[in-house]
Amino acid sequence: MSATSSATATTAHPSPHRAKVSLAALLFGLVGGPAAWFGQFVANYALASFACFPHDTPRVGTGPLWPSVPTAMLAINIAGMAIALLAAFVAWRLWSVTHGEQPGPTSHLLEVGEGRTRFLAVVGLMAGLGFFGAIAFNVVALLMVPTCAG
Amino acid sequence: MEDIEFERIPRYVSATAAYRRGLGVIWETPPGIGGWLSSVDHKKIGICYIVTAFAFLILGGIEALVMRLQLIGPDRHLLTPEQYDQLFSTHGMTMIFLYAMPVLSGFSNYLWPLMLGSRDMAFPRLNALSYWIYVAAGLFMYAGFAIGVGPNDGWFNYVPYASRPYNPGMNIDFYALGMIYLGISTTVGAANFLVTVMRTRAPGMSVNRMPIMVWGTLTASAANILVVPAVSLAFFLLWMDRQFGTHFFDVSAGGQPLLWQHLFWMFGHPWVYAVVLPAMGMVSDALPIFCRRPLVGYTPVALSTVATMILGFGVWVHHMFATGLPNLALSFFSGASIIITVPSAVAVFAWTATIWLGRPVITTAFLFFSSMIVLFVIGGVSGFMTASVPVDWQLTQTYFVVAHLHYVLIGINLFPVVGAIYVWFPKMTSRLLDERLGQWNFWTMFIGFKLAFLPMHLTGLRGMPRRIYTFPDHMGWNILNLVSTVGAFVLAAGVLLLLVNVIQSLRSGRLAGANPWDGATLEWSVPSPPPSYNFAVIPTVVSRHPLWEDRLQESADRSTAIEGMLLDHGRETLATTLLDGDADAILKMPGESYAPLLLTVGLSGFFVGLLLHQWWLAAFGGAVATASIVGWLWPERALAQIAQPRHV
Amino acid sequence: MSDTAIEATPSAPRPLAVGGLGYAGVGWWGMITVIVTEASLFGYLLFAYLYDAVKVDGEWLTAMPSVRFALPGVLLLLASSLAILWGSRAGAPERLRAGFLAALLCGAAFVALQLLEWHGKAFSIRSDAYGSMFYIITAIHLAHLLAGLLALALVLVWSMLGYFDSRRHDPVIIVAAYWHFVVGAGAAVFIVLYVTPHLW
Amino acid sequence: MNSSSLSLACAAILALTLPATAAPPLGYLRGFGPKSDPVVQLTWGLLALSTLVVVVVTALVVIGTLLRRARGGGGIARAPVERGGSGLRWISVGLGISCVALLLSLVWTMVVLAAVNAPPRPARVTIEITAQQWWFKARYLSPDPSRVFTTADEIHIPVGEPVRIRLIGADVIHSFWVPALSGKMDAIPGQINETWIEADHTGRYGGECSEYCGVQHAHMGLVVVADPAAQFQQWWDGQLRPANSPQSAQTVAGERDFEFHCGACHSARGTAAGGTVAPDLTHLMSRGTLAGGMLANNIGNLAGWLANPQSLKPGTNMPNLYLSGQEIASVTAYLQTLQ
Repeated sequence: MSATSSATATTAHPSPHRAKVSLAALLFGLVGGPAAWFGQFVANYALASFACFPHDTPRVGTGPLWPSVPTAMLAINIAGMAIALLAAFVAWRLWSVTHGEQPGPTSHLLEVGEGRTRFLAVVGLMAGLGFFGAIAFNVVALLMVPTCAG
Repeated sequence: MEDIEFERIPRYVSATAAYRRGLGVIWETPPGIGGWLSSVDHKKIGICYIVTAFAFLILGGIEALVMRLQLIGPDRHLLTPEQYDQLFSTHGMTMIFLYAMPVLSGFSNYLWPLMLGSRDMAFPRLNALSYWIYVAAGLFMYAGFAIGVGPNDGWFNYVPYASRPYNPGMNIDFYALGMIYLGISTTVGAANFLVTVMRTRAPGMSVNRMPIMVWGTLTASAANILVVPAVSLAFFLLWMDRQFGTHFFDVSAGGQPLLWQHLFWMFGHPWVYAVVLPAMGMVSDALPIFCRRPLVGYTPVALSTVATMILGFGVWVHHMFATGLPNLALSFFSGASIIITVPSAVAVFAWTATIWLGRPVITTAFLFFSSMIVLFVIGGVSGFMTASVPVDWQLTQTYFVVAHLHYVLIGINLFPVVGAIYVWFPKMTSRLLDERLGQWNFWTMFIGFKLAFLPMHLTGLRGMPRRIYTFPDHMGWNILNLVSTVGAFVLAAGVLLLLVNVIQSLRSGRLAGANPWDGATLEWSVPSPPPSYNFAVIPTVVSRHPLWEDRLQESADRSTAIEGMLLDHGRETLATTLLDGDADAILKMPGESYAPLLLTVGLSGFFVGLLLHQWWLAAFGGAVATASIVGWLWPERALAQIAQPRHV
Repeated sequence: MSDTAIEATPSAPRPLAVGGLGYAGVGWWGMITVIVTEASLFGYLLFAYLYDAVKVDGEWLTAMPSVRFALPGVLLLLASSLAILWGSRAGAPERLRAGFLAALLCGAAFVALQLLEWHGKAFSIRSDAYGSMFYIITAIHLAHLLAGLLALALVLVWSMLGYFDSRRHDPVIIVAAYWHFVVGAGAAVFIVLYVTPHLW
Repeated sequence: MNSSSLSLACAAILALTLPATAAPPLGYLRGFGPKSDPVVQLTWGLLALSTLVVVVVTALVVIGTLLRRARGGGGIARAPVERGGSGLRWISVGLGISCVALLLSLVWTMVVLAAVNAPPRPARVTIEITAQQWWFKARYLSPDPSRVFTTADEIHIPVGEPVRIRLIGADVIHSFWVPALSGKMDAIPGQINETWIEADHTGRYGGECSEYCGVQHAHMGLVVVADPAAQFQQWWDGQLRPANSPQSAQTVAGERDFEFHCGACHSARGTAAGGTVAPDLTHLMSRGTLAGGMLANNIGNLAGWLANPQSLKPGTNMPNLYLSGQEIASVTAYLQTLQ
């Protein structure tokens, strides 16, 4: 911090490109992945637990309450992955519009992180991809673990 | 006559001694007990929080030592089973609710306005309220223990054992009402942090320029306002079941014991992250100071902080792997609990890279922070093991979990907090802590901690269940328990050394100056201790490291705390916009007020009345509380809340 | 993108609202956090109800809930929300007071309906888990509604004292936000307690 | 001294403290059946992976600190500040490796979960276990009502055969845990949980309640005895017999005292003692322990337990009966006949 500079002097705005992107798109890029993950997670958890243990006795060896439960869970899962990917794609588009917001190589985005709009865009990109991975983790469970105990 | 001022173009000035004097008159808390009881200064409140939390830490530590004496060998009879049960429950309650979160709130309270370039928190009186309620709720929760009816069902208090038929004493009532009461403190504190970070950052501090600790406490606060209602509700329903014969958890009339576990852990697991994320933020902010370079990977670390919390909302059932839920349902939680390792790994690699790519200066604080990385990894991998459902069926409810949670809470809360004391004590008191004693302090704590808790992993793998008041010989646990007990006392000696260092340095420590560590963030730009108004002029921020800009040379602009908006028509600070920190409005800040204390007194009467079934007291307390709220919220001319001019 | 130019902030200082008018202040933002945390509370409450309802072995409902009082109640709440919207849009103090007073009366009528409904129920809070859940959910909502009524009354008093004008009226928008939330929570409670039983 | 040498020192201390020979009775790092074997392998696998991660990160922190530490005096304020390398490769490489390891762990976890989801073949024996403060009641189910019987705290199973366990929580939540055979399953009031166990070696396997359940949570043990099939059948048949009739004068008196003092809670089938809230004692002497696994079943402990259960197990539901010395002797003698 310099003692000589003046606050009224011209300082760069933290997000010169803010007019180029829509806040709604930025928000979707940020929360799309996490929301998709949480939605599919809670929905599938509720389905899996109720279908196999509806009241006070587990359905051991009799399969789920409704035979379509495994398919439904997989469909929810795939929908979640699609939303997360879409969010990542939107964030990537926003990033390509704003990555010139501050000078510097691409790695500056992650390290120096200047330029508020491109910062949020790149965070959205990472969040979308990361939560896509998190949803994909649940596919492993869906494909490998029997729906109810044998 | 005074006209209404709706708008003002703030004066831009260079801070001079005359302005500082004027601001001092405006902001200084009056001396004496009255000033202390009515103070709304975030710095005073922050220090009160930290001191109170440490008092609870010491209480909880003594409880732990007594338990370790009971467990020093097989078949000891130092404690009765009932005493042991109350001790372990009170120990957990103390450390998790009365130490771990409040101590972080204390640091955040103290540091946030200074880091964010503001003159106080967004709601100074709410800040005082959250502290007073914390103290009152802490005393409330301890009152039962003091008269021999402390909580006795562990900190997670499972029903039906917590229900009246199995637990007829007042033990659980103290805990239930105390937790609801404490929840108010946590909630208003969290709301205050949220609005503070959204509205009162320095101009130019866009979201990508906030210190990581701010991200940590922001995330924790967001989590708190979402999950604290779950536990308050659970305890309220339990109290209704116990006192009024309702059937929320009563299986004989359609209730469900597992409902308790769901509500508790929907709160409990996010809470666990809430008590470590701000501390991880402290490491992310302070470790780089000692590595003489900015943190590696700010963006991924900031995201990982938030992502940990989001994933943290989806892991609550991993505390319930053995409750009979279908395996497929469990496996989703297994996946989430395993993948939550990823954001933690981001932080670990970022810290390690910061060490490798920096030039670490080995101070006591650095030792605490760097050892924290190792403790974090150990706590992390043991958590990762419990995330695997079939493995957890064995590990859960054994000493392996005890080891895990102590690595997490001591490793990722206490160690960073002690490191943070070494870093920020000079800011708070103007004096440095002694480094030589500091080294002793660190190694004693580190060795004691390792001795106490590393063997517990093995104790658990050898099958020792947690929460047993004694154990028989020939189980293969004797020597491990002996070592743990010895380690616990060494760890306690380490904490004692910290206290000695604090007391000694308060009197005769070396003077620190404004920036003893050559730190990068705004709090180091003000004198130690900071003046009551924090900043004479509102600083302008153009980067993440305002005090390192000349050396990092990353842009042509420079931050400043020398010239800026003055804001001295009474207590004022600047409101800025959510994302970019553009100047938006001038906020009028309240002065000293007894309303928070009065509200706390009213609420205490209310809760004591409920506890004792003295309905008149509850009604009276509730009325006092309501009246304090109305008085508090009554529009004030000095706060620019009234439209009409005075002469009307 | 070729545009890497750095846009400068206009250096001309602009006037700032003193005391933070409306959404620029902190009060409204604080109310948002209150609403988020209270909405979570209702979320957990309704989760608890649905959890016990689906897990119970046997009949959950003591009797199919009648909408005789609840439907007019929820309609009154919606009407009160509209009254607040109508009243708080205006700078005119008379309209503000008329809107808030109308909302207050609707809210008070809701309280009366709620008490009537409780009075006529064949089961009590101690009958079984359904009874406990029914009474606690409606009671917690009623408590929030009473707090909202107190807030509406305060706004009316402050308005009559002439504290507000077309620019400075923070309590109006803050209390309005809270009231809309209470109405929304009431609608959610209505759907879970009175509508979902018909769906299974 | 640095933290890695310290960790090594700790590890050495641990190694020294562990007698290599004595296997801990409740340890679960060795499995004894198809339910536990895959879990044991997974546990070792994750333990090894975890240890490796800890060693690598510790080494990175310690070596980095030692290699890179600022040398020379002058204090921190004189040390230069510079950004240096971006360090992002640390995060990307580290995350890449972590994700592979995590995915493998997840897949392995799911494989094990699927493997232990159901017994390899249908279970022919089902035991209904009711957990209560602070003992386990075991009811052996059979389609033939005359073959159903109840015992406590010590359950026999046929070796090499899966056995289904139905768990009932009678009062508060408990957990059924026989570490060598299977992980935990809670017994929760209001719901029936099912699990299964199988032992592929004969022997006695220790178990313990592992959910905190009140003052005597520390003393709520059980034993699973895996017998060869024929011996198991013989044991079952034996358990169906009513209690032996007393022969000597002392045991006849003992039976009377037992019926009078103990019969409201305990039963001995074939006598007037028909209580069901406490363990069935029809074949008490076929069991190895007393008082929820707390005491070895011998005449001294039995007499001591009868004399003052509350001093041995404070808070236990068995009250002090204030029996006379003579009564204790006769009841003890009678109980000794319940083979």
